[in-house]
Amino acid sequence: MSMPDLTSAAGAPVINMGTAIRDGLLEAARRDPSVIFFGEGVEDPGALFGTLKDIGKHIGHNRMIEMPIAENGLIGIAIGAALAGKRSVVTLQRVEFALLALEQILNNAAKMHYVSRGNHKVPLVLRMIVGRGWGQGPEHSQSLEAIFAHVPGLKVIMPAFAEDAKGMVTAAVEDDNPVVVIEHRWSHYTTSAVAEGYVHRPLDGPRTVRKGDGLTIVATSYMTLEAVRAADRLAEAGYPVEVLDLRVIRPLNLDPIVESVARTRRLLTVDTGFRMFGIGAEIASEVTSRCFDLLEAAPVRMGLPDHPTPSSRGLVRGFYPDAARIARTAAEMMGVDEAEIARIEGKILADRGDVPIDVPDPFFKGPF
Amino acid sequence: MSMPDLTSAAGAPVINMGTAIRDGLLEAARRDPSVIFFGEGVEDPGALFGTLKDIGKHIGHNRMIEMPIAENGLIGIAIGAALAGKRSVVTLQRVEFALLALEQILNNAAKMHYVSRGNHKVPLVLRMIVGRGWGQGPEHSQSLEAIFAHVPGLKVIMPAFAEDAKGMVTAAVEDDNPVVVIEHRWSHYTTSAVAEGYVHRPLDGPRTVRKGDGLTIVATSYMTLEAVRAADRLAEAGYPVEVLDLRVIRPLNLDPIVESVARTRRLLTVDTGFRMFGIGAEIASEVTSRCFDLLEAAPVRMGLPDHPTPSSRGLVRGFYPDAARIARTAAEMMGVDEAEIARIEGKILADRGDVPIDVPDPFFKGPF
Amino acid sequence: MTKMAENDYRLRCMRQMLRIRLVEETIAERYSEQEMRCPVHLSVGQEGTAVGVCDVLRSEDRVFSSHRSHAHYLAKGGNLNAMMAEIYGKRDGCIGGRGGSMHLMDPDAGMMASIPIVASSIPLATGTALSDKFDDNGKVTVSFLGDACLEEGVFHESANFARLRGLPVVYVCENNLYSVYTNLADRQPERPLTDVAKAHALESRHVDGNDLDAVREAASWAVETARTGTPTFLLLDTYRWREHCGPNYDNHIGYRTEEEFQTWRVRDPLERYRKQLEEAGILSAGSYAELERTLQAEVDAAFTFAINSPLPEPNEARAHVYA
Amino acid sequence: MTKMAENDYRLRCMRQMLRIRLVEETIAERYSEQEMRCPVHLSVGQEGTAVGVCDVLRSEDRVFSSHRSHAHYLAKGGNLNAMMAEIYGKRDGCIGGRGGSMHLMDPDAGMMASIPIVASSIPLATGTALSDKFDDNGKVTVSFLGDACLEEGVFHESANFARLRGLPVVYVCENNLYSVYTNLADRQPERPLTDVAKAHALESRHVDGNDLDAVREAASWAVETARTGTPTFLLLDTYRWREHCGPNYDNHIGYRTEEEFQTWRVRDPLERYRKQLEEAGILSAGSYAELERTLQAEVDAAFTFAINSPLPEPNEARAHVYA
Ligand SMILES: Cc1ncc(C[n+]2csc(CCOP(=O)(O)OP(=O)(O)O)c2C)c(N)n1
Ligand SMILES: Cc1ncc(C[n+]2csc(CCOP(=O)(O)OP(=O)(O)O)c2C)c(N)n1
Ligand SMILES: [Mg+2]
Ligand SMILES: [Mg+2]
Repeated sequence: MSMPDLTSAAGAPVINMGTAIRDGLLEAARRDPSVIFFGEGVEDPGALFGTLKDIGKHIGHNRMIEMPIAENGLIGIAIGAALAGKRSVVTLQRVEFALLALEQILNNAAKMHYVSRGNHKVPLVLRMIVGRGWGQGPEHSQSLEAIFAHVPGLKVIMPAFAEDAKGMVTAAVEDDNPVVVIEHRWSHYTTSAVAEGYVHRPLDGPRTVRKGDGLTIVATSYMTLEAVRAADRLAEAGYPVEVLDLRVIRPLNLDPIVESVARTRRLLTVDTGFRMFGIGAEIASEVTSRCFDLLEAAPVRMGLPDHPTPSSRGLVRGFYPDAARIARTAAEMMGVDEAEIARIEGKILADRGDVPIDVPDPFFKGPF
Repeated sequence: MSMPDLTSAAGAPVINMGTAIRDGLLEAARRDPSVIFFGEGVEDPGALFGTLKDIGKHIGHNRMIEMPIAENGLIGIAIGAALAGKRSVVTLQRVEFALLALEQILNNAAKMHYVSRGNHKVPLVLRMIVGRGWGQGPEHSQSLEAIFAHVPGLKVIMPAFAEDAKGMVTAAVEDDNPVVVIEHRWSHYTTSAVAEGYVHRPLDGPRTVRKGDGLTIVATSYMTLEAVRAADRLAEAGYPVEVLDLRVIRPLNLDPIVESVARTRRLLTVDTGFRMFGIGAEIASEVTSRCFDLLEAAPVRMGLPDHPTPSSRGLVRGFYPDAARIARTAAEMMGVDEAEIARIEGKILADRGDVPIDVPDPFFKGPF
Repeated sequence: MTKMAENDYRLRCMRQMLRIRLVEETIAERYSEQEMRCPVHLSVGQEGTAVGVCDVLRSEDRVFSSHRSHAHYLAKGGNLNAMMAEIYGKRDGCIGGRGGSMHLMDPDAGMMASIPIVASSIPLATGTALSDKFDDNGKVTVSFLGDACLEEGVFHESANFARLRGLPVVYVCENNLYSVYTNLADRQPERPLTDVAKAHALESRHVDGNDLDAVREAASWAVETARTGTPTFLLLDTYRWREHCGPNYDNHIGYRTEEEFQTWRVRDPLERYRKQLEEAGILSAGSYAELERTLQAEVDAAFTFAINSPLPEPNEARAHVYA
Repeated sequence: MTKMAENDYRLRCMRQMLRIRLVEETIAERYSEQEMRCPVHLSVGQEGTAVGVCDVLRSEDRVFSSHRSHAHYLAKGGNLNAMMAEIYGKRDGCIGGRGGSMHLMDPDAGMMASIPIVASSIPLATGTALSDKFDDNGKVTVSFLGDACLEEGVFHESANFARLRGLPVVYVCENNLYSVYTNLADRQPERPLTDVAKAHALESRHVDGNDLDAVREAASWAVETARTGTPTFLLLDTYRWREHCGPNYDNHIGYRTEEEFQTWRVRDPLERYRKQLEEAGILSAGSYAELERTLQAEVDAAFTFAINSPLPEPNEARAHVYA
């Protein structure tokens, strides 16, 4: 699958999203000496899945702050440093570790600018990674953007593509607000041509990654890739759909979605998080309120079912929405007949081949 | 305002919701010696806004466990005690204090039964109180049910009326699952006739508290009272609307709401929490998907605006949805003309009189 | 230090304690007018700790406080008019009425923030110290914390990191024996509270928090040690006279005894220090009375300022959600 | 204790260490087959702590563990077949494949739970101890924790409460010097780790965790002291031989040295104990080899059991969300 409308960097080196994020962080840190990095193993051989690799070598090891295993305290400390003028960038290996620090994040980080009537600023980047596959299980796989998105004062972003991710983390570092960056581990592997040097992508809202009039799919993070795969097979079969990569969950910019739905008259959302009380609900209900008379059918939301993530590959069959299911759902919404749907679905399943369910499909590596 | 369809206890003593909760907890603890209580100041002169008053005298002070100020640890300890067969009841003065313990709550409490394939049970009640008024400000007023509602394995309830609250906390204590009870401080003051002795109200879903065909209002907690006030004035003016008290946020039982909306064809939700990514979004979007062809208009959601709660009474004007705004919104949805709306609104404002904005309206004391 | 300079700090500290006392007694007196419509946590009886510590700080040093922030705010040089207007919920409040008594701040005076979630400001203080160490700007941050904060894990997480990195931060524990209505003995096992500091290799001093000179001397050590990159811990024994939250005395409601209060009453840091200065011939009864009059006039003016300040408009509430 | 009984525990512990070693070495050997599809954290080199502590526990006593749970699970008497099936993600796993290696539990054997969030099981262990104290049932709970757990606030919160209430809980800190790739010295200031226990008035013992007898004796003190309502803390020095997560050696990747590993390699708790028992004449080379054969056969059978167990069906995943 190709994604020409996404890359501003044809000819640029093809790298994966993890590396692109690392390059973006490095670039931002080079330009601004107040940027400092926190992480558990911030300069260890793993370097947070490689996303902080060698940054200390370039900007000075003193700016790489090894975190003791104390997420609440250290995130509070990162906030304090931000109050005093640093740009703190904290990386957590898993979203779940942030649960220990929600008091600091939801009260101090989110509200300090507001409470201080603008006196204080909290330029904080809080990166956290969603685990998936290889038996991660219930406490290493949650994608809890709905929690962060609920709280005014935070920004919440979820990049899906390499170059965009590079530009978005740069924008996050430069932002004077606390920005929660939720990165899906499987997105780290996706590749694209990524412009070298400084790249800035404003945290301004969704981006259209596939055009089509049959239906609007709003997807987040890794699910954007599954949606694109579904869209390509649907288009091939004569049912082009629009895919919007949501990118920024908060502040939520619905305008491009409303514009698209006004044309397609149908909305499908696909999240990486739990479906119930998830972010799709906000999008679906707000789009409904803005496009009620234009909608042909109720918006449909896809997300994780209402139970924790089990570890065994036997148990996760069907747990995650995938391209096949997205295509089927979209096709059903468009009134495509069952035989045709089965054909499209079959093609997608054949594309996937016998890649085991608990590892990323090489197909998704791109380049996009 | 009266609420005959709610009370099963005509003639019973009229008490307030805080006392009713206390009575329900005491009753449950008397019947089951494994019930133990945790709280900061669990037996102090305040006794958690009186909601634990004298319980220790009746069941033994040893069952009243004073919590050091260490919410994460102590809630984890309460979960551990539950694993070993206790029914732990934890009370926090404010919802915000639970933010320190979300790792324990969202991982250990919510998932232990699931992860253990049913081997372990976590009979835990986690009461937390929403502050409002008298300048509580940004960190003593949040109503974060959307966070808890997002996580499978938890139950989340929000009682609004005294007798119902008594029965619901009893059911919560008897439940083998972790139940988060979010109590609005202003609801503590509302009164009704409450049956003495053992009262059990199943945690099964919403209850209709006003009947009407013009529109369905789904309200939670204290907002149910504001909605009822609005409904009564609307009914008086010839526009009867239905009001459902949601009661149980998770597991969410939408059937009675869908049934009502199928008749009224219009839905308005009113929450105590932030509107964005709030629980109203789940209700609105799911009802839309189940009643799309029946709806006359898009559902409307009311909730808190997208900023933290300021302290000053000057700044909170208009911050909280109230009966006047609910009535106006409902009337607009029903196509009532502006003059009529202004008349209804005027009556409600006159009812309120000059009660300051930052204290509960005595009107809401009931009895209901 | 010359005799002259010493006299200087003594009078300055006495004046500061008296000023804080008068502010808070006036709040207590007028609270029932129901115009200060937010929870207030008074420090009456505890002024020695705030004043003794803040007096050794430079103006650019930083302080973080908690729900009980009036004394810290004033001792660090926070603007009195802005404080009173904040408590009255007015537009001229230090943060325009957004936070009330529990969120007082005056960053220009180094009073960085007050955070009403117990112990929540401790990592923030540790974080500004980290930043200041990066900037090598010589600033020290003081983190005021109550005895209950030692129970919160985040204190330990912060202290461990501060010591590990050698941060210029002083943790000042004001042990007033209570968290709301609960005695220390019902919340923590018996052992010297300074053992908690030792767990994180923090050096500490433990002194009578109602003895201004003792506090100031210990603080001087703590702050100057911290300034060289060795964080320190001060344990200061003191006592809150009035109820946890609100203007009243509450010795009759059962959680503590009148006797206990009286023991501490006679150890009033202000009265003790006044006597001490009188005995040392530094202060006369007349000059004290004169000082009291002057300060009370200032306090009354601040109340008037606050009362005359307008309520903020609701539309102001929407500003500053994002920077 | 009679000579006989002592012999008894020695052979029992030797056997248990060997069994755990063989299980984990077999996991390491077969992990590359990619059929155990979940993260595994091996305890190879650390068996002395699990075995020495669990050997003094009664069957009804309770244990909580972390991500590195295999040794604790087996030492506490957890079912081996169910463990291997769990790691293989199979239906006969101890929790039917829901958790994998990081969530092992066997409540019937007192192995209450393993929790992969660092330090998250510590309050749970403190909570079962609270319940058991209520029930006055004589049970003790052991909370196994890594050195990194001392950095997490929740350890402190739990320890404070345990001492305050006199709970029958033993905190066993297995100090293997690392959290993932980060050395203790980069995470905590220098001071005796037992000072952390002292902060909460916990009595402690500090012994060589690779010396089975020393561990067992200290554990015996700790457990029996806890049984009488005085919680205790054990600090056990040990070392993880293989990588933090996964089957390989990793001394070449830069975070630790081959030399450091070799120092600890020669202090292998298993080999040391085997020699000791041989020297004491309790064990012969022949009987050891025989034991090894028997245990390996048991281990191989467990792998076969796991491999033959079916994968769970996806619809099973929907059960047990609510009780
Ligand atoms: C995390 C949290 N838990 C509980 C509270 C409720 N609370 C407010 S003040 C206070 C007492 C704290 O005691 P201490 O730290 O000793 O300060 P003091 O009030 O004695 O000055 C408590 C428990 C809170 N604000 N935050
Ligand atoms: C709260 C939290 N933070 C970080 C992690 C990532 N993590 C997994 S294991 C581990 C190392 C913990 O070290 P220690 O407690 O010493 O145990 P060891 O691995 O050495 O046995 C870390 C940091 C986690 N699981 N949970
Ligand atoms: Mg105190
Ligand atoms: Mg370790």
